[in-house]
Amino acid sequence: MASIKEIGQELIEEFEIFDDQMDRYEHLIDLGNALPEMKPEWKTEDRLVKGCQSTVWLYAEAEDQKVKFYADSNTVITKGIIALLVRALSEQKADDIIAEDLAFIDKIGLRAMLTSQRSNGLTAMIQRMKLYALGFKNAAQ
Amino acid sequence: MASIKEIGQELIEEFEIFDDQMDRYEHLIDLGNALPEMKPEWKTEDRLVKGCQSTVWLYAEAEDQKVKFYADSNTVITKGIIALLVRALSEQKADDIIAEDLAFIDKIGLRAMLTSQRSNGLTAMIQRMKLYALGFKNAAQ
Amino acid sequence: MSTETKVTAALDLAKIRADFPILDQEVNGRPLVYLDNGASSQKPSVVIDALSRYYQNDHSNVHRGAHELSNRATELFESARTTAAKFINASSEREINFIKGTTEGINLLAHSFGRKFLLKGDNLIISELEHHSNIVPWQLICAEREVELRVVKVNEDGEWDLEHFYSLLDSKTKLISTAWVSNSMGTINPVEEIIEAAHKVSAAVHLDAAQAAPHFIIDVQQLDVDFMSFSGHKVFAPTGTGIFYGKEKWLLEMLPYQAGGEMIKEVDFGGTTFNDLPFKFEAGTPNIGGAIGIAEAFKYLMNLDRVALQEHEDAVLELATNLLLEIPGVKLLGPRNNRAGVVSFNIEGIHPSDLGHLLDAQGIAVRTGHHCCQPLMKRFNIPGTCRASFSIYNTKDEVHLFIAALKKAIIMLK
Amino acid sequence: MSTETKVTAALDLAKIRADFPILDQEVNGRPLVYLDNGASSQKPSVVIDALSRYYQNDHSNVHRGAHELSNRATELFESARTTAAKFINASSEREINFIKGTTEGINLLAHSFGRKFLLKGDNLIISELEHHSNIVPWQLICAEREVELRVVKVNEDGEWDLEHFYSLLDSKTKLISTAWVSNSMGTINPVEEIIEAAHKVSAAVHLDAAQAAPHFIIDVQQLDVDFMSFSGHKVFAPTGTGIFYGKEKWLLEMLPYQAGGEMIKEVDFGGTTFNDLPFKFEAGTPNIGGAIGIAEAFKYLMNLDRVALQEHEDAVLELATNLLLEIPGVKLLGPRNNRAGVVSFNIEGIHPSDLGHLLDAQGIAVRTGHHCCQPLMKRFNIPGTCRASFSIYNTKDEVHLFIAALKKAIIMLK
Ligand SMILES: Cc1ncc(COP(=O)(O)O)c(C=O)c1O
Ligand SMILES: Cc1ncc(COP(=O)(O)O)c(C=O)c1O
Repeated sequence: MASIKEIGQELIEEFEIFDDQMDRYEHLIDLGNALPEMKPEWKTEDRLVKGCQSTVWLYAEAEDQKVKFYADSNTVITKGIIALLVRALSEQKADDIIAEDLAFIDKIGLRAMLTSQRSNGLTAMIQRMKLYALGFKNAAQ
Repeated sequence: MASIKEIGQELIEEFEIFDDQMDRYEHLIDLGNALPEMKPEWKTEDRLVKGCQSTVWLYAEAEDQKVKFYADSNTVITKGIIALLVRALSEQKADDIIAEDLAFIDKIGLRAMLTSQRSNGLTAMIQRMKLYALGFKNAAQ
Repeated sequence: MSTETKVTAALDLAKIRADFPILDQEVNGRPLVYLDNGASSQKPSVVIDALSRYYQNDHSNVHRGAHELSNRATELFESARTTAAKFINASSEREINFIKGTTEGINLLAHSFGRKFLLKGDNLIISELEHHSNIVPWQLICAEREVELRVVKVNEDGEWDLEHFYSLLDSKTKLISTAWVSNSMGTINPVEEIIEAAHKVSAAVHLDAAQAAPHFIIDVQQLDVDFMSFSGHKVFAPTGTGIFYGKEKWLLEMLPYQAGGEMIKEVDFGGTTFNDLPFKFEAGTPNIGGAIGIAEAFKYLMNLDRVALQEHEDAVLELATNLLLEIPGVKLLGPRNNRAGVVSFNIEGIHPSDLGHLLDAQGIAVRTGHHCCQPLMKRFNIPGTCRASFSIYNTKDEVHLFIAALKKAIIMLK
Repeated sequence: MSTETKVTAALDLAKIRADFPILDQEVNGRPLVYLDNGASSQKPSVVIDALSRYYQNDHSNVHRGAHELSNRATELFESARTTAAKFINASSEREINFIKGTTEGINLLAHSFGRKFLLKGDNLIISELEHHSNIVPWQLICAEREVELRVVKVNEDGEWDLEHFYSLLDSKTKLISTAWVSNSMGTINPVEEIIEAAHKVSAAVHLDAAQAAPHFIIDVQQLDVDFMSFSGHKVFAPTGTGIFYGKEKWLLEMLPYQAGGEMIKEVDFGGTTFNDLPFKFEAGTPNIGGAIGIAEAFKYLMNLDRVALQEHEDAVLELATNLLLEIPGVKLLGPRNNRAGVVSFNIEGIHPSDLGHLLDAQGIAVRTGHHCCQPLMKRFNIPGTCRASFSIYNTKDEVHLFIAALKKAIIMLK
């Protein structure tokens, strides 16, 4: 399994191919569509990350010392963003998730979308994912 | 007796001689000093025109169908200004005083001082002088 | 708006666009199409330059100063007030107060009118379509004064339900506060009728003109409106500016709002007396630069052919509406006609926020969300809309770009 | 202020002066000497240009927007908040609120703290030397909440009578609000001592830093002050701007002030919930341009050698004071030492307003009058003073010009 940083670099390169912002979005949407389905019964109130307009459900399970994330959103673009995060962080070790600064996100060239999410979504999603990791880590100790 | 307009023109010319603002002020102060003394007993509350910082007393008497003004101020500059007004309006006919637009004031080249007075003094003084004139006119009818 | 045949006057749109330097840029590799004017308009060079000129040459604190710069600043500031009075045809400068925006105007009114005139058992009327800024201040003052807040329903088309309004209006109604134009739908409210009805029961009317001022020629005397607020930043002026208008008879009676320098005549620890109009409602050093900027924006507008401008804006809006309605699954919020500046819509099965992102990717700036009108969104049971809002500088070409981009976005999202 | 030996650092005063375009002009045929900085300071080109640049390139409404311009504006606005936090060393951006000026900050505090924490029987302390803006809001809220307003006397030198202060302070004292630096005299109040004493009885302290912010390096954490307000226009920033600081623990508890867009989380006719810090106290579209401008002013200052700057300012003030004291009949208001930025005086037998006019005639801008401190003027039984107030760009040469002009004025007026 590649490290978070490696996946981040992969993502940067994937998005770099595109000259046009619309193509980047297209790719982001594809990532979202490829997200494994989240079972409806997992979409409970306590797994909800509330942004300004979009809603994200985020759930995690511990598997072989690794954290496996499941996510969904009511909007296509946000689903793409959470898919980015899941791709980088899912099936990684809790410690690595906690320590990760996710610097690659800023280099993906979706600046407008990401900035507007920053205050009301992205940060909350990342925080939630780190909290899951922390929870598993503490439970394991 | 010269008309108000003529006196106004005279004043403009008098002040035009000076290149320097300080000399204009000097002349203004001289005008103030030349103002006939206002008897202390005339300085009553109801004859007070209150500006922002300076205080003006203004009194008028009717003499031979003309209005004669007496004035004083607690500040030297404002005394000069009221002296300007007295010189132009005193011993004029009530009707002429009421009708006068005092356009000459703006041409005297004491812009800074006069603008700062406009809202809190000059306008009130002129109004008071016109009110005196109106009072005498009505009394005479 | 006019029912006569429209003669399209020769508006020099290219010149108008050139007056707004920000418009000439690319966003995401495409020419910027700015359709978020309902949120904030752009500024012409004359306004930007007036700010620079003021700070480079004439700045000082106003009033009470006895030096040249202070006199210049005071003259500029007070002549800005005169310009503002002219812009809305107020009968006197004393009826004009500089505020930081519509929100402050409404808070001022809620406080200064509310704490003077609202008594237990009275009622106050707003409507379902109001912006939060025209809701929450009233909720708070009504709670404080034990006054009933009555809310006029809007019909399916997002228009005032006038029958409901008349059923709410009574002799205990003290004030009606409503948007002239709805910011989320563009609906033009029947303000003349509202004002007339209000005055019959001696109620006062406040118009939230935030969305009206950028589009209409305003005449407060003809409207006979009691109060009006609007933001400068939506009428081509700098941020942090706005106009609060009140009839002198009301302003004289109302309590002061903020307290401090400028609005005071005499202060003593035994008691304080307040200054005359217009200073009574302007505590502290005013936003002098801002007032100069807003006056410059008013002058800019007044120098244009405003009738032609309005016809142009209406034509652009009409085109956008027509082209939108051709798109399958589109649902307009608000009435088909009788709107100003705004078209608000949803596409079936697509979240408005997704549309916003993909329009931005193509250089088109619109706003998506609840537009600070959550009660209205609840009324229509939607999370929000996608809102395109137009200004004097938008063109029919831009409408076509917007529609083409929208279609592309829809394909990607379906 | 410092008691160590002063090493005059190499300040490039000519460069600093060149940064302020307004200074390079003649008034009444003489070079402008601007000594009215206590009323409002001038703006460096970087600030003026930041405004233009913003409106020419990046303007849009902030927050909630999903398009490029809105994101840029939001980034600029929120990073302005970060800069402001740095300028006063606040522990978090959430403690920073943009306001339109000191007066608004004090009104906000009076409302939001007052209506939450002031209870009948409590008391609140201010002093005789306050600016009207730090008197009247307290008079109003104290009347409303049935709270006693206690006023610390100043001694003959215009300094807090600390004995009197301690006699007023008790366990029922909820808040002390005072100027850090007096605007009419320049007195630097013993704010560290006041804060320490206040905290011993669990009272909070608000500093009116309007006159302090242009001169001092501010560290709210080291001061341990609870609240602070100051105006942008006095710290080289545009008009209509300012900073209100509050410790987070207080801000979380306080009531909101103005209501409307931005400060709201959810609105329903059943009830409304308010937004988190820092938005809770920022209703309506903020003064985005203004915030960018004030941040630019802070950056300008932080890029200078501020210790050297303060020494320079102190030296200029000291020179002016010394030369003034040589003039027969001069009477200083305030202490001989321990002042910042301001020297306030009268000349026996001459009305200050006359001095102001004759100084202006010679290009020297000072302010005369009561400086919005009528209670203090009553305390000293004077109608007002002539106040020269200095800033970073004033020079010793200007002091000499001022003194020479003053002497000429006195001759003419005697
Ligand atoms: C000490 C002090 N407090 C308050 C104020 C009021 O500031 P503003 O008028 O900018 O609100 C001033 C400004 O004159 C001041 O000097
Ligand atoms: C109808 C309406 N009312 C009030 C406001 C609030 O204006 P501001 O945020 O400028 O105070 C707006 C702006 O969004 C508006 O559109």
